[in-house]
Amino acid sequence: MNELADQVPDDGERNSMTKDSRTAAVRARSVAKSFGATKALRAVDLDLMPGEVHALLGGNGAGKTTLVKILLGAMRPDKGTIEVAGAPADFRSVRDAISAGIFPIYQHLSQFPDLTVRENLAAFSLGMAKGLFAPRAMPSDAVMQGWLGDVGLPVSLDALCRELSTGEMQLLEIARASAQDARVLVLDEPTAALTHTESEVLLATIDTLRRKGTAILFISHKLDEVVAIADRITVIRDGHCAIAGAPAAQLSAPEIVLAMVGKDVQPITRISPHAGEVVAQISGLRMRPEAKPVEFSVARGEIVGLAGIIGSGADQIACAIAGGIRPLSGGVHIGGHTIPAGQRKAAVAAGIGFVPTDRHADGVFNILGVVHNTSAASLSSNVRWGLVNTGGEHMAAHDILQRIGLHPFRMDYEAANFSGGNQQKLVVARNLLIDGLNLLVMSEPTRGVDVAARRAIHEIVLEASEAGVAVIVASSDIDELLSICHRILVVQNHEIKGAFERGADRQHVIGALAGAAA
Amino acid sequence: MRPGGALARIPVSVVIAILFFIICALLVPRFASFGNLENVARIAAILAIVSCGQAVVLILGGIEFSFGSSVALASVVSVMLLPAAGPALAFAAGIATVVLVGLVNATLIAALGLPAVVVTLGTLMIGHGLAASLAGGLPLDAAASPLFKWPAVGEVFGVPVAVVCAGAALACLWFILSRTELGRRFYLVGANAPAARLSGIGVRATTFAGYLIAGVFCGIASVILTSRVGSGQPNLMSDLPFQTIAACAIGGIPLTGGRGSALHVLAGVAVIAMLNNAVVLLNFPVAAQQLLIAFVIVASVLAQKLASSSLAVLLGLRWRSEP
Amino acid sequence: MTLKKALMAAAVTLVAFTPSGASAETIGFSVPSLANSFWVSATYGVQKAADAAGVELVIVDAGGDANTVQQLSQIQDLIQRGVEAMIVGATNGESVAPVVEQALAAGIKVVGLSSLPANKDLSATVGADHYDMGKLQAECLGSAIGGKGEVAMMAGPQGQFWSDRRADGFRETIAAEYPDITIVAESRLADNRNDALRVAEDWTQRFPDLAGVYSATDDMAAGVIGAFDAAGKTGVKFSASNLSPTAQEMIKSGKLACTSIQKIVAQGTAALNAALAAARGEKVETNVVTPALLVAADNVNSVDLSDVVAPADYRP
Amino acid sequence: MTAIVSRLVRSRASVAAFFLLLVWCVFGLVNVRYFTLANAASIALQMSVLALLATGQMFALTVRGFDISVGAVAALSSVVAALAWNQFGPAGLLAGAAAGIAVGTINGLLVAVVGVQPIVATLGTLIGARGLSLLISNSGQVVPLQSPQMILGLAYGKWLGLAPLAWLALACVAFAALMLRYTLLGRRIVMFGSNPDAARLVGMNAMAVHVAAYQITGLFAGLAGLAMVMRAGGGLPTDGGGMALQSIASAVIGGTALTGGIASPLGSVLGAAFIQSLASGLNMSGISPFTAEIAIGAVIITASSVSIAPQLAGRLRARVRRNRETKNDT
Repeated sequence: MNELADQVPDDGERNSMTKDSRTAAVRARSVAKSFGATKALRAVDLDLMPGEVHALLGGNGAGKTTLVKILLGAMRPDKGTIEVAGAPADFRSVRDAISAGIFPIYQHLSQFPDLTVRENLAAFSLGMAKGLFAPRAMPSDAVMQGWLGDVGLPVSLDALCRELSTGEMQLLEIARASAQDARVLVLDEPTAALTHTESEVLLATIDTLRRKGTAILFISHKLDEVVAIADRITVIRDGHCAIAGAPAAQLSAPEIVLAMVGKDVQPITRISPHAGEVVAQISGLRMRPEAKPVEFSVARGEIVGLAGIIGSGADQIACAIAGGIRPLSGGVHIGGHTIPAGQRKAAVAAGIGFVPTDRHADGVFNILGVVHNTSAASLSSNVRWGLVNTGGEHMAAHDILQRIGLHPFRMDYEAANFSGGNQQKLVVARNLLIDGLNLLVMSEPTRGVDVAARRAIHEIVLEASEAGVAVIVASSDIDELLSICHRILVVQNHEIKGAFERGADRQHVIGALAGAAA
Repeated sequence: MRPGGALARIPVSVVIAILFFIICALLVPRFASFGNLENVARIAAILAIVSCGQAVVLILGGIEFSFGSSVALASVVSVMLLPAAGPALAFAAGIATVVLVGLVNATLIAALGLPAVVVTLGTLMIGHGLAASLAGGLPLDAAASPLFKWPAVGEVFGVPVAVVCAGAALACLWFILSRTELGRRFYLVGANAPAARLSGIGVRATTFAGYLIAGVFCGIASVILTSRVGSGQPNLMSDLPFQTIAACAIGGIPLTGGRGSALHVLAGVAVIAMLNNAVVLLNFPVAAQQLLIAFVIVASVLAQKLASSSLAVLLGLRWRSEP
Repeated sequence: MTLKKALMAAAVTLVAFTPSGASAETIGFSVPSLANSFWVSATYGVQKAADAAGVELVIVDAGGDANTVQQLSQIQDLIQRGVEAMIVGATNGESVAPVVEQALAAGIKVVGLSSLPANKDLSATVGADHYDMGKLQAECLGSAIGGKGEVAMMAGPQGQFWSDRRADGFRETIAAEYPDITIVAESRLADNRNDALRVAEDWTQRFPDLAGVYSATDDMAAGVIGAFDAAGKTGVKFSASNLSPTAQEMIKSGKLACTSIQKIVAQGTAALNAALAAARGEKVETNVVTPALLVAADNVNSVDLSDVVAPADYRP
Repeated sequence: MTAIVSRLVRSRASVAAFFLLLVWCVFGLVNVRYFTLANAASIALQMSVLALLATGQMFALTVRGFDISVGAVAALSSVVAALAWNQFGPAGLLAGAAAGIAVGTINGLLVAVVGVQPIVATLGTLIGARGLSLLISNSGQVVPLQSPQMILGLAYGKWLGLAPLAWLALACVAFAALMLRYTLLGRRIVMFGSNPDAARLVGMNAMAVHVAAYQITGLFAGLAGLAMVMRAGGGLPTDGGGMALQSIASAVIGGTALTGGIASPLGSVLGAAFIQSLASGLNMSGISPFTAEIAIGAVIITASSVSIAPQLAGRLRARVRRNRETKNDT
């Protein structure tokens, strides 16, 4: 998504900000917070200056979300102080933070699906108002219609929220938060669910708010987005500030990655060529009536990338190939026969693994143990006459998890005890154990995963491909696809719009994708 | 599979049950006598067998209300067929009736995907309506032949039949849940049904099997109950669903699915049976009995909540990833 | 299937097995619970008389002695149905009085049967000498346990005329004629076999040396006897009232010492005839009391059951 | 006119309205005296208890729980009201409502604060309430009201065609509907039911709202208890059995979603009217009340499949769309 960089005007005024010419809207001093044995935050300082975008970066599990929850009053720090406009503030609840003018835009959509757009827009006033009657607390329809206009969301106030698309819901939330005259706006992964045009609207909104003097805290995984918009950057690693509010202009991308990861993580550059013969043939696959059918084949050991931003349909195509959802037409021909559409059970029997997009909803068995999670897809291979061979199952899980580098390596822990990255390793390991695996389909395999885990997952994919497993990776992360794929198919509107062999020029692929997205 | 060493593997409810036993043995006169304990076991047996059925459904993330009338329906059917078919066939018909109710629930919930609360509430009412219509309101008397009476009063090596059946039911539940593939699938579907589906597990088939097995457990219990009451009763143990849910909850089985074992069921049923017996021996008036039962149900579920969180934190087992 | 066709089909099926509108005279009959052998026999008596008189009978069953609110609704439905007269067996005499008042105000004649509504201007009250039935049980049970020892009372629902009077009859006769017998427990909650079984199981534990048990009805006695059998307590004597098929079998097998009975079927027939007469404005005998008599092993085969209890296979 | 019809059809209460109409047509054909205003008035009075319980149950369902103690709480409230009436006169009725709120508060604290499962918490209060009723009515005796004429007048009098008690019950339900729509607490209860996490993030005291929902359920159980006192002229300690399940049935048939966030007061009343109309129809045709139970059981299942269907489809569409966007897990 680097093309964003050259869109935002590089006006000089942003870089000349001196460090503390004005009092910070919100200042956090040596904030610490730990959970039992884990020290989530050791000593973090953060200054949010009015009229400035302050980016907060950090790997998964670095303490980013804990800091945000403390700023929003959802959590109390063990040590350290929070000051709002110079005065010390002790937030007992989200209510205190909001009355102090700190408003959140959550990436986990905090919408009310069963209520109308009007009620969702008025949620803050309904939540915060004192007194008895609702109508007086709610802004007028005309005002709220104006809010929708500001973010270019052409929906009626009476529409039910659940009938909106994910991107529309995100814009609704942005409209709602930016309409409050907030002192501080906290954006947590806001662009994740947005199409290219919707992201543009967000960045424009942020710009207007910045001019109005709002302090903006922008949290994201996407380096290019951050570099494009941030005035100041803070990077958190292992609970303390690797970079503490340095002006964005003075930082280069590698420096930031180094701060986030602590060691120099080189992307994978060379992969071994794949054997020739075709393993799986995808034919006539259509997800939308108007889309042209998807046709491509995958050879033994070949890694094919489906490049597409959110909403392009890349992940839906991957899910349909793996039998997770039923396509309108077409299917996968593998091992001599065609898998019935939308039959995940048949797909697993034919040796098709699937790592879903949404780890929480469709991937991890939170309250079950590590072994149960890992053996879930390969139960039949551990079962004789209906009885589970728990010994064999434990050993198989132990080996694969050791190879995959589960950290901490505790076989008796429940899945909920692990970080996001390690939970994703559990899901990948489960698919590697599938009996006679010959096609592994993955959708956004390293989203929301720390850089180290991301590298480990890429290595596992390469190892599988070298062992002869064909792999299909649907992802919106171009660098990921460029580094591990033999071939990249660009997806737009549920159709394949172009193909690139390995080694293609990065800007060229992004151009095709951007072209696809325009 | 709870985190931490062996200590955390024993369910908290077993500790509660043992403590409860000790308290009763000390405070309640004649509680610890063999005769009384046998009586407690006899009463607890039926609740244990049906609770095994309820546990399977709870682990699946569902719930089963229809026990409240399927047992009564089975007793009416058995007694009506008794003169013509004789005890063995009559009891078989009783079991078949309950399994049929389980089949209806399984189809509506698994195949059509309707919410379990509404479906089992509906079959509870339909079942009671059928039982009362068939019996015409009045309990049907059964010609008490020795074979008909055997399940209630008979003994195997000195142990009441009901208690033997309860032991067999608990063992069978333990075996299904910990050894068989079907049992493993109950846990997976209960913990995260969409993830189970994407792992190639037939969620609908698993749910269907779960409600069917619950029906079989309940059917066996209905035989003992019919024999014990010696008649076809349209209102037989109508509070059975709540008793079994309370037993599983006290036993530590969360109603959200994914966890639970035969040990939990045993502990929960033991607490309720001892409680019902103790209040009688203490000669409490009915009002006080109900107040105490209410208090213990809520207190033990409370203890579960506090214990599981503090115990785990206390022992530093919970290595909590950054929330 | 369009909505209209569905409606017609449903209507046809319903008409098939329900009497048509209120052409002939209609008499309503509200009972507390058809899970009680007394009310089954009473219904048999009322139905027999209604068929004889060619009158339509609408029976509503509250489904349990505790379901007072349900009975109030049912009596109001009978008022709406426009019955000429109605027979009422009250779940609770005081609670049904207001709705019976409404029926009387609507010009409907009301006859109280056995469990009487607490209204003053009922057309007639039909019942048995329940006090006497209690007395007979006391005399039989008293002598059966040799005049001394502990006795427990399964006394039936509280607030119903028949059970209160019968319990008084038993209690007062024991106090007067058997001073050495002490009543250790009186349960007023159980009104059917299963509840009685559960309460009696408690008694087998709480009162190890209980000598005798009074049961207000034969249903309860069956539950009590079942509990004491299961607990292996032999030597305890049981007395009851009413003579349903179960009671006859228990008397013959010697489990039940004796039972004081009332001519239930006769009461049902008398109640219907009184209601019909009142509806037609004829003279009505305002207070019908059928005598109580004692049945034990010796005379169980000789007593004429035709107007005492319904035949075994009768289902209301 | 079509706007109203389409709004009704689209609204949650359409299923209950359909079955109510069906019952009235079927029994109207069978029994000439069923389809009369007088009978409608009689049914309106008889359903007042169930309508109050169903409206209360709706609040618990809206916050993703349910309350099986409402039957026993109504019985308890009727006894408390009767005792207080005999002691302090008409003001005593308030004590009945207070008893309902008290048990509702216990339920709320157990579910919202401690986190006990709704069915287990309300099972505890169900058994506790039954025990308490027996205790204060010295083991199950009906508590008659002294000089009950005035109060009985409410149940059996006539005012604009309906009994005053029926008007009172409808007024309470209307209050609930207005409260849900126009007060902050009402809106917050629906918001909490729709998305509990989001509710916390917009600044409301989510726990207090969760407790308040169960308190209102308790209040309406108390009001139902008062209705019982007015009809029976006394406190009924052992009545109310089975009413809890019927109240859940009425609310579900009325379109209130089990998964929370959707409350339909009109639907709950129509659901209660359906169940009462069915029972009365069967009573008047002399069919045994047990067939009513079979019919109600069958209708709950069909109603849930009908009223759940659009919601399920909506949720499915939203879920599929949500799958395509990113989900950060920390």
